[in-house]
Amino acid sequence: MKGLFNYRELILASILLVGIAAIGAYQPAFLRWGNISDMLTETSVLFMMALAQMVVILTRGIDLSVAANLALSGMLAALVSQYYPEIPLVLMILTGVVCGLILGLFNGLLIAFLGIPPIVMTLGTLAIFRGLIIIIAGGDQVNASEMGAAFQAFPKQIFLGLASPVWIAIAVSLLFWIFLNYTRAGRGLYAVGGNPVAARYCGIDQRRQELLAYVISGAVAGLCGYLWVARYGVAYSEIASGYELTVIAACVIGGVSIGGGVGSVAGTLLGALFLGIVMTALPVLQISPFWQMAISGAVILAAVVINARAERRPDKLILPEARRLRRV
Amino acid sequence: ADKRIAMIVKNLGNSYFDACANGAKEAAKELGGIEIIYTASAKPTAEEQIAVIDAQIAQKVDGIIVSANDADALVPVGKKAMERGIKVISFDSAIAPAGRIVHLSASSTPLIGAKQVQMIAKTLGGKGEVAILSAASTMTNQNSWIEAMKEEWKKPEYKDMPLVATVYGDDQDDKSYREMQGLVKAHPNLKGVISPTTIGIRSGAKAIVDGGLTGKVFITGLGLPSEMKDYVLAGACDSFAIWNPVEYGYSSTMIMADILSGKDTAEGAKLSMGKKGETTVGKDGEAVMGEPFEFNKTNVEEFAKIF
Amino acid sequence: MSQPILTLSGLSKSFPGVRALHDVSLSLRPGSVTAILGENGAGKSTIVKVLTGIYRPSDGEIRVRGELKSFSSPRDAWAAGIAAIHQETVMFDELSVAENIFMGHMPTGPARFVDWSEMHARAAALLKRIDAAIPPEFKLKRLSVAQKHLVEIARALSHEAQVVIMDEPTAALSANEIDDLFRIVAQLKAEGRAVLFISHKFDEIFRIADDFVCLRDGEKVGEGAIASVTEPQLVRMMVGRPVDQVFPKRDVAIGDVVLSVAGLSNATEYADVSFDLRKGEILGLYGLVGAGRTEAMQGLFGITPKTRGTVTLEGRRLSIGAPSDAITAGISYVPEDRQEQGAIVSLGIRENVTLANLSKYIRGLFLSRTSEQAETRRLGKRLAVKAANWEQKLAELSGGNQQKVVIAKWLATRPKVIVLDEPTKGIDVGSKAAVHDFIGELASEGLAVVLITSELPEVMGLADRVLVMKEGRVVDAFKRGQWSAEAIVGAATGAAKEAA
Amino acid sequence: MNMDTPVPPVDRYIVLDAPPRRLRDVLLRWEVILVILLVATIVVNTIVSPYFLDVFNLADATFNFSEKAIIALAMALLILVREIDLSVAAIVALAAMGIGYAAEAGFGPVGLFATGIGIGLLCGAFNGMLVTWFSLPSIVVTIGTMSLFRGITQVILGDQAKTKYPQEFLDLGQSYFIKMKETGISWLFVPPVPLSFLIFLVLAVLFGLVLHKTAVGRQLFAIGSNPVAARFSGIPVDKLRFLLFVVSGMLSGLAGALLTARLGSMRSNIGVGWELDIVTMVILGGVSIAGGVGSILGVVLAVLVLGLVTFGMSLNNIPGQVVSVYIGALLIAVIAIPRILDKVRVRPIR
Ligand SMILES: Nc1ncnc2c1ncn2[C@@H]1O[C@H](COP(=O)(O)OP(=O)(O)OP(=O)(O)O)[C@@H](O)[C@H]1O
Ligand SMILES: Nc1ncnc2c1ncn2[C@@H]1O[C@H](COP(=O)(O)OP(=O)(O)OP(=O)(O)O)[C@@H](O)[C@H]1O
Ligand SMILES: [Mg+2]
Ligand SMILES: [Mg+2]
Repeated sequence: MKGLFNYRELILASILLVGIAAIGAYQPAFLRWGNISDMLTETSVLFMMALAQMVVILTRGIDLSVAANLALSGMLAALVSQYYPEIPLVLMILTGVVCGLILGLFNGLLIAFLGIPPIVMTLGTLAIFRGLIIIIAGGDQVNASEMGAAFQAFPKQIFLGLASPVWIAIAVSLLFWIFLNYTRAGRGLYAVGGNPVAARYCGIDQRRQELLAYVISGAVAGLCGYLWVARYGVAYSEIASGYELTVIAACVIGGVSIGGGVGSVAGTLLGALFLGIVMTALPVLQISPFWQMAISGAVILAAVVINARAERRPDKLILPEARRLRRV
Repeated sequence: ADKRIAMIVKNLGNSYFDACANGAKEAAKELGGIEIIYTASAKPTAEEQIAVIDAQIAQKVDGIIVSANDADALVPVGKKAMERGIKVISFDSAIAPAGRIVHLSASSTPLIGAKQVQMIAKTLGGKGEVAILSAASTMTNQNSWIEAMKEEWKKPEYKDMPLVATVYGDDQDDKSYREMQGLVKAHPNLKGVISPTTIGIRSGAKAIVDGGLTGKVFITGLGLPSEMKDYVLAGACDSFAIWNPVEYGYSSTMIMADILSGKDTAEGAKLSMGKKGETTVGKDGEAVMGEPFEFNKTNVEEFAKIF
Repeated sequence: MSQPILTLSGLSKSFPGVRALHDVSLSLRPGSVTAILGENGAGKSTIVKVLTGIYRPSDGEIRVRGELKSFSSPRDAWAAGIAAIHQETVMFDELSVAENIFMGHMPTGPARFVDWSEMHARAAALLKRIDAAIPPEFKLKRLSVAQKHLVEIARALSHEAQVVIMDEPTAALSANEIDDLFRIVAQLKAEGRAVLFISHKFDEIFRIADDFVCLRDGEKVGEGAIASVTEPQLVRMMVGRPVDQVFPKRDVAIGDVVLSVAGLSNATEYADVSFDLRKGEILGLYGLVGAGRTEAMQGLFGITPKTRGTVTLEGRRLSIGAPSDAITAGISYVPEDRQEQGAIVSLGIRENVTLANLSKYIRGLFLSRTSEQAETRRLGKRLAVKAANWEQKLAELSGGNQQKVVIAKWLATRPKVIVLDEPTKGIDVGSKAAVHDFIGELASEGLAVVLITSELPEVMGLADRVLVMKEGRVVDAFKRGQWSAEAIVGAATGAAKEAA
Repeated sequence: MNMDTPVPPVDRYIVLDAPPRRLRDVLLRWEVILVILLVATIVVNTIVSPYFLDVFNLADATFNFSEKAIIALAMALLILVREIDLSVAAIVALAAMGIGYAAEAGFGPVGLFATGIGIGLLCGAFNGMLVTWFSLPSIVVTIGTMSLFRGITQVILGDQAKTKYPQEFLDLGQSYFIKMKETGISWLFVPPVPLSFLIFLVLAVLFGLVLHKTAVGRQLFAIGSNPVAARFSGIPVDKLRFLLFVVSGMLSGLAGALLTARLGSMRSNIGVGWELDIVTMVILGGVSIAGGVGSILGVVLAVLVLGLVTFGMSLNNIPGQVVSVYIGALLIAVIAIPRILDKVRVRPIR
C-alpha cells in the first residue's frame, strides 16, 4: 500500500487544482471558504455514492438501482419521522440505512446466487424501487413541515466549519479506505474482480464478495437517502432521478475500470469532486445552465480516454531488451 | 357515473396536483353523475403523458383536463382526442391553443407576473438586485410568467431593483438548491429572488435558511402554504402567492362540465365555475380563474392545513 | 520407510464427458520428491486440483498423516499443510507482487487489519529465498512471464506447507532459474517436507525425483523408485507403446519453397524471425513456454502487430494487416489456447467449422445450410470427430474433439500453409495420435506445416527441421537426423551457451 | 502393458446432421415463453377492459412504443456483441434538433428524415470510433456521449422549442400510413398502421434476415460468443462493432424524425430516459448481456409484450410508476425463473 495517489490520480488532482484556480481567478467568490464548504456539502452524497458504486464495479458488477434505492430509503426515513416524530434521530437514520441495506441485499442475492447479470437485475429493481415509493407513500409527498425538526436540523449542523454531511462523507471515505486496503475482504473484492479463477484458487468465495458489494452499495444509498431528504426537506418519488449515471460517471472519471479489479478511494473521490465542481461552479460562474450537461459529458470522455491506456492488457515483454527498458 | 372526466397531471406524488385532484372530486360530487379519473405518467415527459392520454382516448372518456408537460408536443394528441369527440381543456400548464378548447389559467399571466414583482418590491422596499429561479427551461407557463414579470419590471418604480439573472432548477430540489446558492455567490449584493415554481421556491427558501442568509436575501414567488410555512415563519420569505389548487381543480372540472353540457366556448362566452362564479373566455380560449392569493405570516399557518 | 504425510486412495474424478481420474492411489513420504508423469490430459493437474480443494473428487479419500480430510476450498488444503504451484498462471495483474503471494492468507495485525509492512517483509524474504530480485510492491503486470512464475513459486512457499505440489513449474523458466528452483526443492526435502513434482521433462525428473507415479488416461499405470526405471520404460508406461511408434513419420517428397519469412520483428515480443518453408515440409518450432513462438506466428498471421519483416508466399509479397488477409492468402493458424482463441464453445460444430470462410457457403444472399453441412460432414468424418450431431455445441464435446473441430475450421479454408500452435495441448492419448497421424497426412498432401510444440518427442518425431526459439529470437536450427534431444533442449534453455 | 494404437477408422461413428427435435427443447425456447406471455397479456387485457381489443386503440398504442422499438433492433445487435449504447436517446434529441432547423430552412419530409438519419450516423460513428480506436468499454463511452449529445442540444436550443414543420412531414408521424379497409367480412380487414410501426416491422424482418441468415449475422454471433476466437477466425471484429454503433446511431436518428413528426415539436428534453426502456426491451427479448445469445423474433415479441402491458394497464388507469413496478418485476422474473428451474433440475457435479 504505497502512496495515497497513483500516477493517474495525480494527473486528475492537478487538473482539478488548475481548474479551481482558474475558476477562482475569474470569480473570487468561488474560493471563499463559505463556497468551498457549501460545495463539499453539496458533493458529500456523491462522494459516498461513488465509493459504494466503485465497490460494486470492482467485482465486475454495476448497480443502476442506487438512485432509486436512495429515494425509497429516504422516503421511508421521512415517513418514519413524520408518523413517529418522537423516536430518536439515530433510529430514523438507521431506518434509511437498513432499508437501503435490505434493497441491496435483494440485488446481491439474485445476482450472486442466481447469476442474474448485474445490469439486468438493477435495471429491474431501479423501476421497482421508484414505483414502491408511490405505493408506500400512497402517492403523496413528505414536506419539510411534516418532517421532524431534528430530522432536518442534523444535515445543517456545522462542526469546525464543515456541515455534518461532509463529516459523514469523510468518515465513510475513511471506512472505505481502511476496508479496501486493510481488510482481507476488501482486498478480496479486488481479487474477485481482477481474476475470478485466481480468486477461487486462493480460496476466495466470489458469491460472498459480490453479495457484500451490493449490500454495501445499498446501505450507503440508504444513508444518503436520509441525508438527501433531510437536506432538501422533501421526499417524493422523483428525487435523485437519473442520479445513478452521475454516480457511475464519477467512478469512471476517477479511473475505476468497468472491467473490474481496478479502482481506488482517492481516485473515486477526485472523480466525484470533479463532477461536484462542475455542478456547483457553473451557477457561480454564471455560465448558462444549458452548458452543464455538455461540459460534464466532455469531462467524462476526456477522463475515459486518459484512462484508456491503463485499460489495455500489458505486453508480455518476451525480448530481454524490452524488459530492461520497462524496468525502472 | 354517466360522464367520465380524466385529470392528467405532470407527475404523481406532488402535493399541488393532489390538491387539484381533490378539488376536481369535490366538483364531481357537487354536480353528481361524474367520475374523475386522476392519473399521470411515470416520468414527467411529454412522450409518456401522450401515452396516458391515448389510453384515455381509447377509453372514450367524455373530457380530459391536462396539465401539460409540453405545450406544443401535446397538440397532436389533443387534436386527436377532439376529433374523437372528447372535450380537452388544459389547466396549470397550458396546451397550445390548437390542442385544446379552453385553457383555464389560475390567474391571468400578466397578473401573476406583476404580482410577484410587486411582492418582492414590497419586501425590499423597491431597492436591490433581484434574480429569478425558474423551473425547467422547457416549461411554457414558467416562461410566459417570466415574460410578464419583465413587462412589469419596465415600470419606473422598479429602477433601483434590477433583474440580474435567470436560472433554472429543473423542478428538482437539489438543483434548485444549488442554483440558489450559486445566485447568492455570483451576486454578492443580491437582495431578492422570485421563484414562480413551488419546488423552486421551497428549495430556494431552504437554501436561504440553511445558508444563514435570512434577513439578507428574501425569496418570493408561487408556493404552497404547507411547504412554505416554516420558511415564512423563519423569515426567509416575507410573502408569496398562489391560487388555491383545490379551487383550481374544482373550477377546471366545473368548466369541463359546462363544456360537456354543450356550452359555447367562443371568445367572450361565459363559463360557470360553480361556487367560484363565472369566467369569460378570452382570445385563444384563455380563461382566468381569479387573482393569485397572497400569503404571509398572518395567514400561512391556517392554509397550510388545507394545501 | 517412514510413515507417509499424504495418502490418496481410490481417487476418481470425472467431468461431463471426460473421465479425468479413475481409482488413483499414491502416497508421499516426508523428505522425498515424487514425480507424476503422464501425457497431456493424463490427469496430473486434476490430482493437483483435487488435493488443493478446487475440485471435489467423485470418489476416493485423502488422508493427511493418517487422518481423513475433505477439502472444500484451498483454505482447507492450506490448513492441512498442502500448497501448490498451479500449471496455468492464475494471478492478479493489477495487484502487487506481495498481494499475489499472500492473497487469501494475508498477514493481519491487531483488529485483523492487513499488516502491509509485515506482508512486504515476508514477500521480500520469500523472493530472496528463490533468488528472485523482484520488488514486492511492484504491480504484477510489470513482470515477465518467467518472473510471474517465480512469484507463483514464492506463493506456494509462503504457506510453509508440509506438502508442496509443483505442476510444471519449470515450464517458463530458463536454465539457471531451474537450477534455483531445484535448490529450493532440495531444501524442502532437507526440511522433511514432501514434494509432488509434475513435469514433462525427463532430465528434470531423473535429476530430483525419488519416486514416480505414472498416469495414462486418468489411471495409474505404474509407480516406484526412479532409480529402478529407465527413460524408455517411463515413456512406454506413459504412452502405452514404444516411443518410436508414436509418431509414424511418413517420408514425403519435399517440394520447393512456399512461404519465406524474413526478419519478422515486434517491438517487445520477438525479433528477426526468419525461415523458409517448403511444400510438404513440417517445420518444428520448439522452445520453452513464453519463448515467443506463439507471438511470432501470430505476428505472421496478422494478430500481434509486427514492426518489421517480410512475408512471401509462392513468390508474392504479402502485406498482412489482419487475419483475414492471411486467410485469403492461404495461411492458417491453429491457436494454442483452444478455449480462448480457437473454439467458440457456445456455437455448434457446423457454425465453428464454417466460420473462417463463410463467404464460401453463401448461395444468393444467404448462407446455405446444406453446403455448410456438406463441408462439416466431410471434415468431421475425416478427422473422426466424435459427436451426436453436427449441430452439437462445442461446450458438450471433449477437449480432443473440440481441438479436432478447430483444426477442421482451418482446413475448411483450404490453406497452403498451416501453423499448428501446440495442437496436442491437453488432449487425450487417442486424439493425440490421431492428430499426429493427421499432421503427417497433411504434409503428404503437399501442405506446408509449422508445428509449435513444447514436447520434445513430438517435435523430434514429426518435424523435418526444427527451429529453436528463446526469449523471442531463433537461437538455433536442426535438421532431421542431425539433432539430439540434449542439443535441442540445450538451445531452448540456453544451457548449451552457458556450458560453452 | 497394453499396446493398442487407436488410429480411428474413417467412418467410426454415425453423426446426425441435426439433433432430433424434442418437444421439451422447443417449449423451453425463449420465444415460446414470450409468446405465452404475449397471449396471456392479450387475454387478460381483453377480459378486464372492453376497450382493449379495438384496432384503432391498438394502432394508437403502437405509436407510443414504435420509435423505441426501432432503436431496440440496433441495440439488440450491440448487446449481442457485448456492447451497449446508452446515448441513443441523446442522439434522438440531437437529430430532432437538426430536423427542427432543417424544417425552418424549408426542407421537405425526405430531407428532414435524411437530416435525422445523417446526424444519427455521425453520432454513431463518434461512439464507434471511441470504442474501437481506444478499445474503451462502450458503457462508459456512451454514458459520456449521452451527456455530450444532449448537452449540445441544450447549449444550442436553450429553452427554445422547434415547432415549424411541413404538414406532409407531420402527417407521416400523426396519421395512419395504411388506412383501415373493410372487406365486408367482419373479421377480414386491413388494419390501420402508423408509419412508425410499419417501419419497425419492415426493419425487424430485415434485421432478422441479416442476423439469422447471412454471413455477417453469423459473424456477429461469433463475436458475441468469443471475440478473441472470432478475431483469430479472420472476422473484422472492430469493423463490425463500429458498423453496429453507426447503425444504432442511424436508427436513433430515424426514430428522432418519427418522434418529431408525431409530437409536431421538439425541445432539448425530447426522448429523455429512453435508453433504459430500450435496453429493457432487448433484455426481455432474450438477448444476453453476456453476448452471443439472442434473436430478433424475441425482441419483437418483447416489444409487443411491453407495449401491450403498458397500454393495458393505463387503460385501467394504473398510474405510471406502478406500471413500471410490474415491468421491472416482469424483467427480473423472466430472467430469474429459468435459472431457478435449472438450479433445481441439474446439480453441478464437483
Ligand atoms: N474443468 C474441466 N472440465 C472438463 N474436463 C476437464 C476439466 N479439467 C480437466 N478436464 C479434462 O480432464 C483430463 C485431465 O486434465 P488434466 O489437466 O489433469 O491433464 P494434465 O495431465 O494436467 O495434462 P497437462 O500435462 O496438459 O497439464 C483432460 O482430458 C481434460 O480435458
Ligand atoms: N502476459 C502473461 N502473464 C502471465 N502469464 C502468461 C502471460 N501470457 C501467457 N501466460 C501464460 O504462460 C503460458 C504460455 O504463455 P505463452 O503463450 O507465452 O507461452 P507459449 O505460447 O507456450 O510460448 P511461446 O510464446 O514460445 O509459444 C500460458 O499458461 C499462459 O497462461
Ligand atoms: Mg496439467
Ligand atoms: Mg505457444
